[in-house]
Amino acid sequence: MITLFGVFLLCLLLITAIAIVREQNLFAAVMLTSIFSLQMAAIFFILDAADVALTEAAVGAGVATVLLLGALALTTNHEQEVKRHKAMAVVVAAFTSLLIIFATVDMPRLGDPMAPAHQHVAPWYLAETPKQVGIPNVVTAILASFRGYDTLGELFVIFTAGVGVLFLLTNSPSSSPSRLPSADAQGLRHHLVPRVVGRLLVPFIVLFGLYVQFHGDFGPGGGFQAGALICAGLILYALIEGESAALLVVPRSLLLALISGGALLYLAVGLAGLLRGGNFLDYSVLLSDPVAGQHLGILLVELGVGLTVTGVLLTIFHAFAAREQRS
Amino acid sequence: MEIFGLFNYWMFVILLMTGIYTVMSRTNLIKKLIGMSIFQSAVFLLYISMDKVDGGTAPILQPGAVDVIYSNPLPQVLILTAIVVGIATLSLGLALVVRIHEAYGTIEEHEIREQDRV
Amino acid sequence: MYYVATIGILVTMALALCRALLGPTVYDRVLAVNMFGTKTVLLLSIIAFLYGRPDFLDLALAYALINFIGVLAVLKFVQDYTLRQRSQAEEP
Amino acid sequence: MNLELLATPTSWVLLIAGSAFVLIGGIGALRMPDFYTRMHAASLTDTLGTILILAGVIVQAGVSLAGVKLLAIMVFMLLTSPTAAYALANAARLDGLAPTLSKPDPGDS
Repeated sequence: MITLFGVFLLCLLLITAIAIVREQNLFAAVMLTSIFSLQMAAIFFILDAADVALTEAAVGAGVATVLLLGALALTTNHEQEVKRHKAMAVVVAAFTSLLIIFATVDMPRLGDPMAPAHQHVAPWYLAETPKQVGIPNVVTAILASFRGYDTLGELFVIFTAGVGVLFLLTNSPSSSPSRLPSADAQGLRHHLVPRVVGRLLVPFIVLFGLYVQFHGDFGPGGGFQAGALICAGLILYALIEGESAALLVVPRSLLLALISGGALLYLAVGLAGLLRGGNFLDYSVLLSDPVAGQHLGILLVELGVGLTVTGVLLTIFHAFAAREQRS
Repeated sequence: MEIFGLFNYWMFVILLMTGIYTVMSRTNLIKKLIGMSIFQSAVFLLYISMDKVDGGTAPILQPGAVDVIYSNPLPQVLILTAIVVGIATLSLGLALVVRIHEAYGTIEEHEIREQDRV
Repeated sequence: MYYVATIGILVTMALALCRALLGPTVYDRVLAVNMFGTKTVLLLSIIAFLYGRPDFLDLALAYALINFIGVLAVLKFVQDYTLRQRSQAEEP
Repeated sequence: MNLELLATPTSWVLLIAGSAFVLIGGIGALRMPDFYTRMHAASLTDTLGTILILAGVIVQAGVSLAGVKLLAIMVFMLLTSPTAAYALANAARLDGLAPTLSKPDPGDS
């Protein structure tokens, strides 16, 4: 029965994707994108990936829509109708999809326990996590401990993307200074209902983000989800109280410290392992008890991830919003 | 449910090609970026489809439970990080588009080409 | 019994998607997004129970907390847009 | 004992009533003639449907961590969903989207 629900949601997903492509109004396309993200999260959850669904929820619901709308505000929200290579694109896409569909016939069926993907390292991770790491959430254990190098790399990709956005959007303004009324910078302050509810909810969102951050060893969660959630809470504050008020709460210097501090914390935990005679990112040597060492290492590493993700996403948001007021 | 055994993969293929089609046939740069994120989501779907085990549950160990089948945690780790990296790189792309708009006054690819030719 | 509720929610999702596709204004689409978000929260809470893993309610909680940020962003976007239009109309 | 016997049918009734309201809201959002009436249909039934469905699941969960989480979800939904409706109606009004008023009766000259 649940398989059928999944099939139904996948059909809705495909319809949404095609609608996004056909939509000429970019604002409407962005709205459809956020429906797409909701459907993706539900499908991930049905396919047993609670952690991934939580990440998609945290990123897709708040941050992605806000960033896309910010970019639309700086450019244009209508797409020109251009007839260009359309027929050829259809032919290429159709031909390639037939080719890949032909290839999928050899794939193991959905949920097949004998599929090669489930034979190799996955049983080892599931069996060794309780013994070596001692936390229930295997996803967090692999993310932070077994495949810590991977996550370090991903974190630096995020770091680099944040630095890139800063380089691109915070140069000195080429155009004349603000020709907008100053009321624009005040956000939604004169809308009473969002203001009251928003002010009430911001602490809860940040609190929930902290819960997701530190409960990530036991339930779905971890640094990536928590970073996106906390960032969503702070974006909410910036929306209702205005850009400048939000920058008073979390100033730019603190944001830069968060971005680099998180990445450096991750590196420092790795180097601490080296100094104590283990390998890089080997947490077992951090304390005398290897399992306790793993606990400490995962906690610190996830904290580093959370700090950097919060910092980068929030910096990107501020970069777009500040550009908007200037242009 | 046997007939739906490959359905997820077919949907993955069609979504992937929808993304590619958008990138090829549209000239609007933001639309192209949205197409790329559809493409990316299709890849996420492929990986997450591969982690499912029949009768399994999410790989968060339940204390005291025996004979529980857990789904494969490894694809989830890969995709979890990829989603956040995806939004970071998407915003880098959007920042580039914003700068292009400031320099050329348009985000349509053919108009940018024409301005470059002159 | 959970199945009946799930089917009801899924059908409503399809109806909301129809509204999103039909438009006609962009606000109808935003309305559809909002409806879809509420239905997703309900769906996730019910499926958490169907799976017998109620500890996964965190997901529904996350959506319940942050799903309306998108709509507030829309309000801000429209407000800035109209302000800009107005100031451009006054300039010449 | 008695309470437990009562719990299952109660939660059934709540869940079915909730999904009925949700469904009615969906149909209303599809069939109503203009944006504001559609929003009216969607946002009102959203609130009631959410209360009923989540209450049905809470009855099943009983007094536990899951029950408390569900209660929190319900409270937050009751706060955010009308706020979203407010913001949406405001945005549409700011943009100058006018509600369709009742058409003059053709028999009435």
